[in-house]
Amino acid sequence: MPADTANAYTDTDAGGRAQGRATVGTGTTADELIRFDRVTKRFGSNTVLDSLDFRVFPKKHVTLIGPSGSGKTTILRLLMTLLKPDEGTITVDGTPLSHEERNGKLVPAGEKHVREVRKNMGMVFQQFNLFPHMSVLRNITEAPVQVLGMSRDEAAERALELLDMVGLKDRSDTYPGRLSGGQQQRVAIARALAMRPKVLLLDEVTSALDPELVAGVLDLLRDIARTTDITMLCVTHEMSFARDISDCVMMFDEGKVIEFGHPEKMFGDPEQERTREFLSAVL
Amino acid sequence: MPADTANAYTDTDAGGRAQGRATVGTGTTADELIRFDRVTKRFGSNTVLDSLDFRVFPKKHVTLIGPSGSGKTTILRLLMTLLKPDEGTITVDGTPLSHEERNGKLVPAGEKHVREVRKNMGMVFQQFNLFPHMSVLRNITEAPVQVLGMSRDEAAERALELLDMVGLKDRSDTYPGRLSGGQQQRVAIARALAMRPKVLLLDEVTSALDPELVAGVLDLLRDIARTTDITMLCVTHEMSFARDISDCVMMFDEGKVIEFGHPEKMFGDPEQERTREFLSAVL
Amino acid sequence: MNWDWSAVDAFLPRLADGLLVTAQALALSALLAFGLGLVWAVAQRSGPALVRGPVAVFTEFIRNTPLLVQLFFLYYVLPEWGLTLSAMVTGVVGLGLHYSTYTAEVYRAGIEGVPRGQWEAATALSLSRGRTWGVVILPQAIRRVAPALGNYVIAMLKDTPMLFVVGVMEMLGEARQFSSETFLTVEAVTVVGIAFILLSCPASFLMRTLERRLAR
Amino acid sequence: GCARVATGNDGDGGRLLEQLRATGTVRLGLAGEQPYGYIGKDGRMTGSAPAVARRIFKELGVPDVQPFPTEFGSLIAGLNSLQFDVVAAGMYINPTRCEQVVFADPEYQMLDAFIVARGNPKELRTYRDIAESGARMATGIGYAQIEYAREAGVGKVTTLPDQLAGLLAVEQGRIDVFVGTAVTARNVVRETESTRAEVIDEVTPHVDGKPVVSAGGFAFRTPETTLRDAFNRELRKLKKSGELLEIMRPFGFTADQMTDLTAEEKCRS
Amino acid sequence: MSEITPGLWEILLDGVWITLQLTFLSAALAAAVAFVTGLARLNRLRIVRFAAGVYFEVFRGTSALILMFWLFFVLPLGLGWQLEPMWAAVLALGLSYGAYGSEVVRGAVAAVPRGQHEAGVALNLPPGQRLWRIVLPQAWPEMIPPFNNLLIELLKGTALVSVMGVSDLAFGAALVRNATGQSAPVYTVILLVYFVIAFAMTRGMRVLERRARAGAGEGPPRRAALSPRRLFAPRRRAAAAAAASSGGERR
Ligand SMILES: Nc1ncnc2c1ncn2[C@@H]1O[C@H](COP(=O)(O)OP(=O)(O)OP(=O)(O)O)[C@@H](O)[C@H]1O
Ligand SMILES: Nc1ncnc2c1ncn2[C@@H]1O[C@H](COP(=O)(O)OP(=O)(O)OP(=O)(O)O)[C@@H](O)[C@H]1O
Ligand SMILES: [Mg+2]
Ligand SMILES: [Mg+2]
Repeated sequence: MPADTANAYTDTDAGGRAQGRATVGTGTTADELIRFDRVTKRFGSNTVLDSLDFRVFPKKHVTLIGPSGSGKTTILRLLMTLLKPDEGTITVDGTPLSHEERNGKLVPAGEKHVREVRKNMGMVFQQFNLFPHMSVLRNITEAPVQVLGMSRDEAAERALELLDMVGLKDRSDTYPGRLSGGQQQRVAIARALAMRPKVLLLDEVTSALDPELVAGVLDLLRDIARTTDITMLCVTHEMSFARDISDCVMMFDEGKVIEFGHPEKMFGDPEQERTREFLSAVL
Repeated sequence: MPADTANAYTDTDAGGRAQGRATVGTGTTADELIRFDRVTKRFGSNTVLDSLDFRVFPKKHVTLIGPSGSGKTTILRLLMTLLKPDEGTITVDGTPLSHEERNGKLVPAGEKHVREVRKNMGMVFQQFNLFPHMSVLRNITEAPVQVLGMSRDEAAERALELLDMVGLKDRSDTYPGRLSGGQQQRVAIARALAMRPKVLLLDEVTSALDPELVAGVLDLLRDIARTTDITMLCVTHEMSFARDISDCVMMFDEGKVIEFGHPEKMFGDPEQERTREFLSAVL
Repeated sequence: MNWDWSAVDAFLPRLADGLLVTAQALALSALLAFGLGLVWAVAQRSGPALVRGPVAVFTEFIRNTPLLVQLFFLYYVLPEWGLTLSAMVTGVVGLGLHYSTYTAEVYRAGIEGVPRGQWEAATALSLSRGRTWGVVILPQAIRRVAPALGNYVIAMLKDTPMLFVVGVMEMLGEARQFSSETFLTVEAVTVVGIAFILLSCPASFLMRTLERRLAR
Repeated sequence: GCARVATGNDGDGGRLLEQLRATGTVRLGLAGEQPYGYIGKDGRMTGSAPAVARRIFKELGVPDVQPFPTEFGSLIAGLNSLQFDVVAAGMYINPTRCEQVVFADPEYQMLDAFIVARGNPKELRTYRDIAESGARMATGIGYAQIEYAREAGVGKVTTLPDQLAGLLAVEQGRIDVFVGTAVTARNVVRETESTRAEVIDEVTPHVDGKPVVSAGGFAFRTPETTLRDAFNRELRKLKKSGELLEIMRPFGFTADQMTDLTAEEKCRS
Repeated sequence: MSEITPGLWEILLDGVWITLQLTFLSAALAAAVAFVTGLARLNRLRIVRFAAGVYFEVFRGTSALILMFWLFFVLPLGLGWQLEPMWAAVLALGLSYGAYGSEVVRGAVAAVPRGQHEAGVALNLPPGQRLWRIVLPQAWPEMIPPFNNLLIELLKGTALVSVMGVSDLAFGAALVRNATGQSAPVYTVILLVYFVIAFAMTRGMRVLERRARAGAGEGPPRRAALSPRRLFAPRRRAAAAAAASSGGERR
């Protein structure tokens, strides 16, 4: 199934062989929330992303899968401006990440521009990356106060709501070092949500956890996916979770999207041999 | 079967429940090569060996088995005088390890006495512990030259014989860092044999090796067991190897010998529930 | 600033004399520091308890008091107690002793870095204590700490100017003498300063390269 | 205050005297050398030069004197780098030094002396003796005696921080002779009650074959001639009235050592 | 010690005071230099890194005593203005120990896990805030033990100013020695005084470190046993290991 017919495939999803551009959701170009245009990223001589194209419309939940080293993390890090693309353009909510218009000319983005577009994104890391020297509450309130200019009280109030949501209201004065991995990850999710991002980037958020702690975190994310409007880009090896929450699964290999589609289709009857191989190995 | 009838059990082996003293081989007290008399060893409040009694006669091959932490390594380390017992006496070839007679009185052993009795023992470690800054040849010749007073030439000649035996004659000038784990362990065995010990202590000598390297080392040890007169005390999890070479298998648990006997009997039809459990877990 | 190149010309031969003295003092005191440091380290690791305590206190004391005052002490006080050392010997002993307390720590770190298994293997081979130290442990320990020791040699180089206070005519001493005779302080002190940078920068660069090499 | 701007050489004789009068304090550079300027057993500054300076600066309207003890060899550098205002260390006046600083007229004249081991085993009585016997000689850093020794052909001169170090070095056999000014050498041997060293008095140095009588005085930075001239005027008054000797006598000076030489003469010779 | 009269004791006491002032002031300057240079050496811009690197190499390469000589005798002659000796000494000590300190700052900051920087970016904190609120609070406890070693080196370094005629403790000793004609009492006394000051500073830094670690969300460090070798500088082992492995020279 050629990609240019993808939009017609289902109501919410595009799918199929990704020779052209992978598109998740429907709408006009103006509605696109995330857009990768011929993005290439190299580390030295290693081309990790090779002229990658894809789009995501708002409120969609996308899962990225693919073998180790295929560039999934790199995509999230590019979106979070932790990396810069070597070629191509990334656009979030209509604004290019790495360029800005000044006096009618496109110039490399300054710190201010980058911070402005970064406001759209929140990220949760595999290793939690909570700030060990701040209490749980402070971890969550610090950025809203410093970046969004909220008052401490307001930020704390909202943080407590979020902590309530992640089931850790009573641990707000604890330091992260005292929490289990699962609890830390839930705090990290709350911390990312406190900034009210449009897109939540999740990079293997359960793979550093002991098996018995994984379920709690995944349940929380399912809840968030169900009850909020937030767009999610999610790298995970938890296929049942991916099936539950995703509108679309994208399979990466060798720097390209080699296939994408609705999870039922992708997990049930993938078209590509490579996808089938990969799934049979991880399922 | 009470232990006091153990000597009659088979020609070469004692066996059975070890309420009394485990004895490997037959002979008079004067012939005993290794003798533990009510040996107790504690680490802090943790009693690792609890009034342990056993004897081994010359040329026997004994395998020690038991769950992790049961004190197997501790026994070898006590024999090698790397540790001192808290109570009881260990005697090797008629000489107590930790005491010596001076002017008709028993006094704590001095460095000289300890070094003298240590000459009876050779030890091979799990982690090889070759000297990384000496060539393979020098690793083997150092102790014979320094301790036995051999000439360098004589020691080298003998070392080359041993290296031939372990199949590494052509690597004598190499440094240990360049050898595979299996080769290193074979050198370590040659190094121990170069001191012509009466007893060879082997502590899980293959468990640090990649699986494909294990066989080479075990074959070498089988050869040594078959072709030399050396007494062996061997901690291993390689049950088929233990079955091949052992005259006796001793099962340890909670600081005691709970059962011992010929490998056929021990592996085929152990008497103790604990032994059966342990063996079913490892076999 | 009135810079006088002829003063530099006049000073250079004296600088060469001073450099020779600096080199001698450095070489001898480095040897002393390496040797004594080893003694402290070994004494603290395996000496009798009666030795360990005093050695610990002594090295802490030396390490925590100024080299300059120690030099004065050696030079002026020891003779009152009947031990007279020449200026050069005072300098070498002072510098060497002071830095031996640093090299002792380096050796200690190196010795502690030798895996326990090496001690055990040496024991299992019946090697004597002296042999175990000399043939098994120290060669491995010293290999790992060589760059750190090298760095201390550079630190010692930079402390050699202090020796002039007891009359050792090293480079700064020559500069002082020269400027008190000719009053050409600017040139002499500047030349010595540059000489030190020229000596120690490449040396520490070398050490860092060596370190990186060994770390690999 | 942290940084001060130098008065600089504005060619008009300097304004240091005005400044000193304004602050009321003058800082004296001392070398810690008896009897010229040193810290006494009671911990206070004393010595002939501070005593004279105190007297004269009072006349000049500067009531306070502050000691700045340093090494002899650092005195001129310290003066020129503005660490203190006057060298009050009985510094010998000679042509080389006159190029660096301006001297007041000498307040004393003096010959040199040797500190040698008791009994003078090497029989050292002149600079030439030192040169010929090859004896190990030491003196202070920057002392004029270095030049005198060179003139006499002494090859190697060790330098030590002060005369006490010199005395000890002689007693301990590190050197054979320590050379200093006559009063210095005499005082240090007497004060320490040394039993192992003695003083050879009244050694006459030679320059260009001619005997030299050394004379020492106060030194000022080159531009400060106004201050120097004012100082000289007061000094001359003290000399005339004989008060100078009275001030200096407690420190071991005698009438022989009073002088009418001028700085100009000593700068020329 | 009867030779040391009250007047002479006063000289020594004044000397102690000067030594303490010198140590404190130059430590403050050194700390400022260390942070500025250390952070500059991690700056995004190559030119900033290079400049800071050159500063570090040059001051690490010079001998502190020669630097002092230069600041005392050469700088004034060349520039025509003069620092008070005390301030020249503080400048010399602060600049050179600051260079050593920059290595400590650089190392500790570089050792803060990358993930912490990245979390800061992901939360959109501006660079200054990332440094100030995220990175430095975590790096700070790691800096204290090596800073303690440097502080002791600095204390010892202050004795050099006596050669320049600043009347610190070591200079006081020379005066007392000259006045009494005896060396043993006064040098023994001042060696002990230096030792006591060093000891007190080490203890103080230990308290500081414990506080810093508690503030950084860690538990208090294990209490060191009271053996003579631990009594003094319990964390020295780590420092020596660092010296053995990193570019650490003595200071
Ligand atoms: N900072 C970097 N420098 C050099 N190479 C890098 C860097 N980061 C990533 N890479 C390389 O880029 C490739 C893609 O990395 P990426 O982390 O995006 O893979 P991934 O799909 O997330 O894999 P995994 O499932 O193992 O996390 C890998 O080959 C990796 O080695
Ligand atoms: N140096 C030591 N200090 C404290 N406890 C020790 C020490 N060495 C061993 N032990 C303890 O003694 C017990 C017995 O240890 P040992 O090494 O003899 O067991 P093992 O039977 O060899 O076990 P494994 O099969 O795991 O090697 C263990 O509980 C161990 O924790
Ligand atoms: Mg990844
Ligand atoms: Mg074991």
